[in-house]
Amino acid sequence: MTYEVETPVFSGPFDLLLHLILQDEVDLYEISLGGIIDSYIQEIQRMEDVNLAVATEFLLIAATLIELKSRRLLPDTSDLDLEEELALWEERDLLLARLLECKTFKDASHVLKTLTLDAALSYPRLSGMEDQFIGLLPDLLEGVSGEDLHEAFLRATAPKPELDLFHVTSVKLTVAETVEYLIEELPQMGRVTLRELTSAAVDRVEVVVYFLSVLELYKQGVIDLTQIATFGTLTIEWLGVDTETGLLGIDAYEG
Amino acid sequence: MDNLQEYKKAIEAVILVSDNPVEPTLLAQLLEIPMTEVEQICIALAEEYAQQERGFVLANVAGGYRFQTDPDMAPYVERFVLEGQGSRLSSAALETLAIIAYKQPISRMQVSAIRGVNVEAVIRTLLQRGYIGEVGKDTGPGSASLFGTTPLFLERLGLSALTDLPPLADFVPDADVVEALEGGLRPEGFEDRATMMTAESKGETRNDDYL
Amino acid sequence: MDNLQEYKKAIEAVILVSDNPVEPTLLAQLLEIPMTEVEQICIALAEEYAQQERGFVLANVAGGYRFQTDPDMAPYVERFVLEGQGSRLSSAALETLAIIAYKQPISRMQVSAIRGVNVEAVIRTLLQRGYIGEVGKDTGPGSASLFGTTPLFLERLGLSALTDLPPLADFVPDADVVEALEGGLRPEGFEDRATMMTAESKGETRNDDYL
Repeated sequence: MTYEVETPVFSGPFDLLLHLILQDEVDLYEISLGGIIDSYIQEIQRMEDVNLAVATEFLLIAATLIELKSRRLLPDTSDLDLEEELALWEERDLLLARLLECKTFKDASHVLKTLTLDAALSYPRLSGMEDQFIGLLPDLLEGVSGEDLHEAFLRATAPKPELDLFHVTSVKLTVAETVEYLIEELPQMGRVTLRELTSAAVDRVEVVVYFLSVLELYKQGVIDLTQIATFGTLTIEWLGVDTETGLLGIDAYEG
Repeated sequence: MDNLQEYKKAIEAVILVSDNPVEPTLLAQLLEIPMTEVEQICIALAEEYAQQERGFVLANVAGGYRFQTDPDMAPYVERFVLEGQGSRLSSAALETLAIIAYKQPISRMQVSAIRGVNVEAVIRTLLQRGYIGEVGKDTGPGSASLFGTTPLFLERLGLSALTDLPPLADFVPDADVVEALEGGLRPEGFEDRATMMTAESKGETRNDDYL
Repeated sequence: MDNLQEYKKAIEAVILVSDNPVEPTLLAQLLEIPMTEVEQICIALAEEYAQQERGFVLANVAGGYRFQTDPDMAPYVERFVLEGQGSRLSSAALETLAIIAYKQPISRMQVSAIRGVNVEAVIRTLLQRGYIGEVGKDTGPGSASLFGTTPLFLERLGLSALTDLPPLADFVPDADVVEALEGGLRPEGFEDRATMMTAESKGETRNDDYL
């Protein structure tokens, strides 16, 4: 069995298609459109909880690919309606153009990343002015509204996007599944730490899925969370489910 | 680069980013050199700046070192403060104020945990301006100060009560829950990620962002 | 003390106390000297620090000057601050950011069209982090929001202005990538014919480029 050590994460249909085509770049003339379609469809199938808009884009491209391939099955291409033929080529060129554009920005983003990483090695002085000058400042809140404050709060508490979870990933584990699993397992475990729960996790996405599930259960009031020291061990304790109402509305997290 | 030059550079860099005067013991620890050497280097640096007629000095205040402006330059700094962008609340300060406004009473540590950075200097500014005040002591060990907003804050924002602030969505865990969760999320090999999982990032915004 | 020395000192002092990059226009206004002179002085100062191997540098970011630590000192500084300023951006966020940076002002829809996915969540995150902002409204029906990058974006990238970004033309895929994509998307019934027709020239290309 082949095990993918590093599962590529595709952030869109072009991303995936680019990968499928370019991974075989060296075998340029060996590329089989059929192979690409197979991998493409496989990839779509692996995405269980993709949202509709994303899935549509993927399927649209898959359809174009299949149409390209279907030409091969026709016994004699010379019989083809010329207009249909041109339409297909047009479609193909459009897809090609979009792939090229996508690739351009993808490469540009690598440079942005490098710039960001380099810049992050320098820390600015932020401690501001000496006390005697602070007193001179005019009203600092001039022009600041409640809305500004609200926005600032959201900004300060915004999830840091490194988790990579807001786009299509190939997470095998979903929050809903993990919640179900935990509801079954936790009553037997009694008190357990998050660390113990995730000891078998293979990647950080999995740990995050567990974390989200624990949070979900906490939100539902079926577990209690305790921690003695700041940054100490987080202990999860099963409180029990009200069997009459059960769990309501576990949010569908889409991986 | 020889060692002495490296130490000089490191000391300058650390003092530059620190919110508070940096104690020589701390620098000695960081560089793994004796404290007397740290002090010699700092004295040498201060002399260099003076000799080169820099606009800043390396001052020894409250038992530590920090950069501050040359007193002769005060007129320029004052003009900058009065006329320049100094009069704007920085986004860092605004975020800190927002956290205090929505989460009060809250300790310095808790604000730090949410912002992921040291908030010492910002809190000092906000205190000095009278936008926030100490409203109590934490019951836990160390009995840290707890901060809250003041009537002046409401006045400046044109609000009659805190409840007039735009409401947050329903589920935002309290700072301590958030902190607990964050801390719990540090399995081995995960440490470096822990900061980005800051607690409140699990709050109401999550549902949207993980779609 | 001559004037130039006084200006140098004043510029150092003002930049030291500011918690945002200080625009040269503001410095020019404070010192009542032309902006070009301000810029000459800043360049000279930056060179002095580099020559003297200081632990700090005078950087030109987001259209202004600020003191920041020498990147080589990062190992020391990192032990000092709670969190690096940049929790990293995901590749999806970076790609979206790249599109916005180069194509601004641009609507959500236009970004979506390029990436082939719904970018709602990514855009919201970038907005929340302050890397992009709404810079206008589309004149078309629906008057969609148009987005552009912010000074904070430049700050995080260590750039002084958008014009410092490498030109997009640098990233246009090479001929071999274009060829690979083209080949990958050839209707297979046609591929045979095409291959037959150009067999010779292809053979050559392969030897050159893909060995």
